[in-house]
Amino acid sequence: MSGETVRITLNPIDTDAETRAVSQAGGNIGAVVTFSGICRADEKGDKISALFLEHYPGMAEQEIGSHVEEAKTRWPLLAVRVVHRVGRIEPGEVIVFVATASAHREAAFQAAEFIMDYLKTSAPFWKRTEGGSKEAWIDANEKDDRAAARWK
Amino acid sequence: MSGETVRITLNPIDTDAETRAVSQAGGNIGAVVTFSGICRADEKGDKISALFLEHYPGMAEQEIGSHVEEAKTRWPLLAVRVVHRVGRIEPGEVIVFVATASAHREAAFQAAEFIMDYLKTSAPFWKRTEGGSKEAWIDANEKDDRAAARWK
Amino acid sequence: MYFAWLRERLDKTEEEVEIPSSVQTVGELMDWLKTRGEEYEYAFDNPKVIRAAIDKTHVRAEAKIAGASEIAFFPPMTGG
Amino acid sequence: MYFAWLRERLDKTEEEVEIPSSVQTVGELMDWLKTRGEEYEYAFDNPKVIRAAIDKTHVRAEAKIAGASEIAFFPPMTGG
Repeated sequence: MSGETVRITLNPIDTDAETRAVSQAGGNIGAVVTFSGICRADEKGDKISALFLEHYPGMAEQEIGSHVEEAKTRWPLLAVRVVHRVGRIEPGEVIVFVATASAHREAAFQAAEFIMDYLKTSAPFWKRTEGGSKEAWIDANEKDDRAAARWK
Repeated sequence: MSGETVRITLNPIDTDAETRAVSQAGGNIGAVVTFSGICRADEKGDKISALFLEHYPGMAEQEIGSHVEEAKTRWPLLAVRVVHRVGRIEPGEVIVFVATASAHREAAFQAAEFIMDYLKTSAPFWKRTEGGSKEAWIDANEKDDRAAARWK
Repeated sequence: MYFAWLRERLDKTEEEVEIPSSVQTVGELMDWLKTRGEEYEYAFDNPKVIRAAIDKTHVRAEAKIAGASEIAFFPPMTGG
Repeated sequence: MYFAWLRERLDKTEEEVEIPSSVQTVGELMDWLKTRGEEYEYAFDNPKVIRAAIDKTHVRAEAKIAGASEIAFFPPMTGG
């Protein structure tokens, strides 16, 4: 497993190993929060067989990296990890994983939510359902935009 | 590993296994949030060799259980798990673990924070540092009380 | 039942006591316990910080103790 | 560069184009691209929903394109 903070991968995410890397990052860690976004079998009422995730290589890593830096200026974080999967993803598999570590729980919870709200709205990734029509791209969601706006 | 939602244990917590149990609980899970509260080597500036956690047997399980039920009425949760360790705990070891699963991330994040704020202030557990004087019980913390009050 | 530093100050986990009929609430019970010796006086020194439970449910100082089979006293909780 | 349904509607991932000097902003570039054929008209049908980046940084429609080496168009992001 890689020691990088931000990673985009075609392979399944090993959330146990990623969580361990953050928990054992050293310092005076008292709180670790993890978030796993999982591919649902159901997208707005339709059964799906898989999702397909596309990203803008280079821009995605850079954008997530600068957002992680922003989180570090807002909260006293001791470790952060973001792993985003791309390509074909089946129901039950992890699409995105975020882990944050801090001395206290408030910072760890808030930073994890801040990073997730950003990933949902501003990181250059696009999802479509497999099997449906070519144009089965999933629409952006107003609720996600509102969630992201609360950090402004 | 046990299938119980709420557990109090003298043994180290296997957070990987607990996370797996929640992630694979079935239903249309799209978000899993975990929180691990870790014993710090440093308690308000003093180095400690271990913490000792005491609880009120029977009351602790019952109180946490009814708080988990309260969380389930507030958010559409698909799985919840709370494991609290008691006895002697060394720096780096997990004291408390909470995992929540829901279709969407807001519910999973909020329910995990709600349960943690409660555990910090209202569940019958008491911590003291080992090695210090008999009276080295850790004081309740105003910040935790304020965090818990926001859900009222 | 006593927990944490209350238990240590009293040097006991639990005890059975005959409570005078004039003692009707949890607060009155704390006042009465304080009259039972030095260690009780020390333990219940600052009753405002002490929490109580009757039959494993949190209660306030005004709560009636009639019918209780188990009353617990403890400091503010510091779990997690 | 084009992503997601923009890429599919245009049936291309990227292209090099000579941009007329009258086209100075990202918004003007979208208008000009629309004149290049049916598939562009379809792809840029609703320019309000289309996001843009210059050299891998998000920009608005008013952003100047002078000096850009890579301009990307894509639908609203739906990561995570």
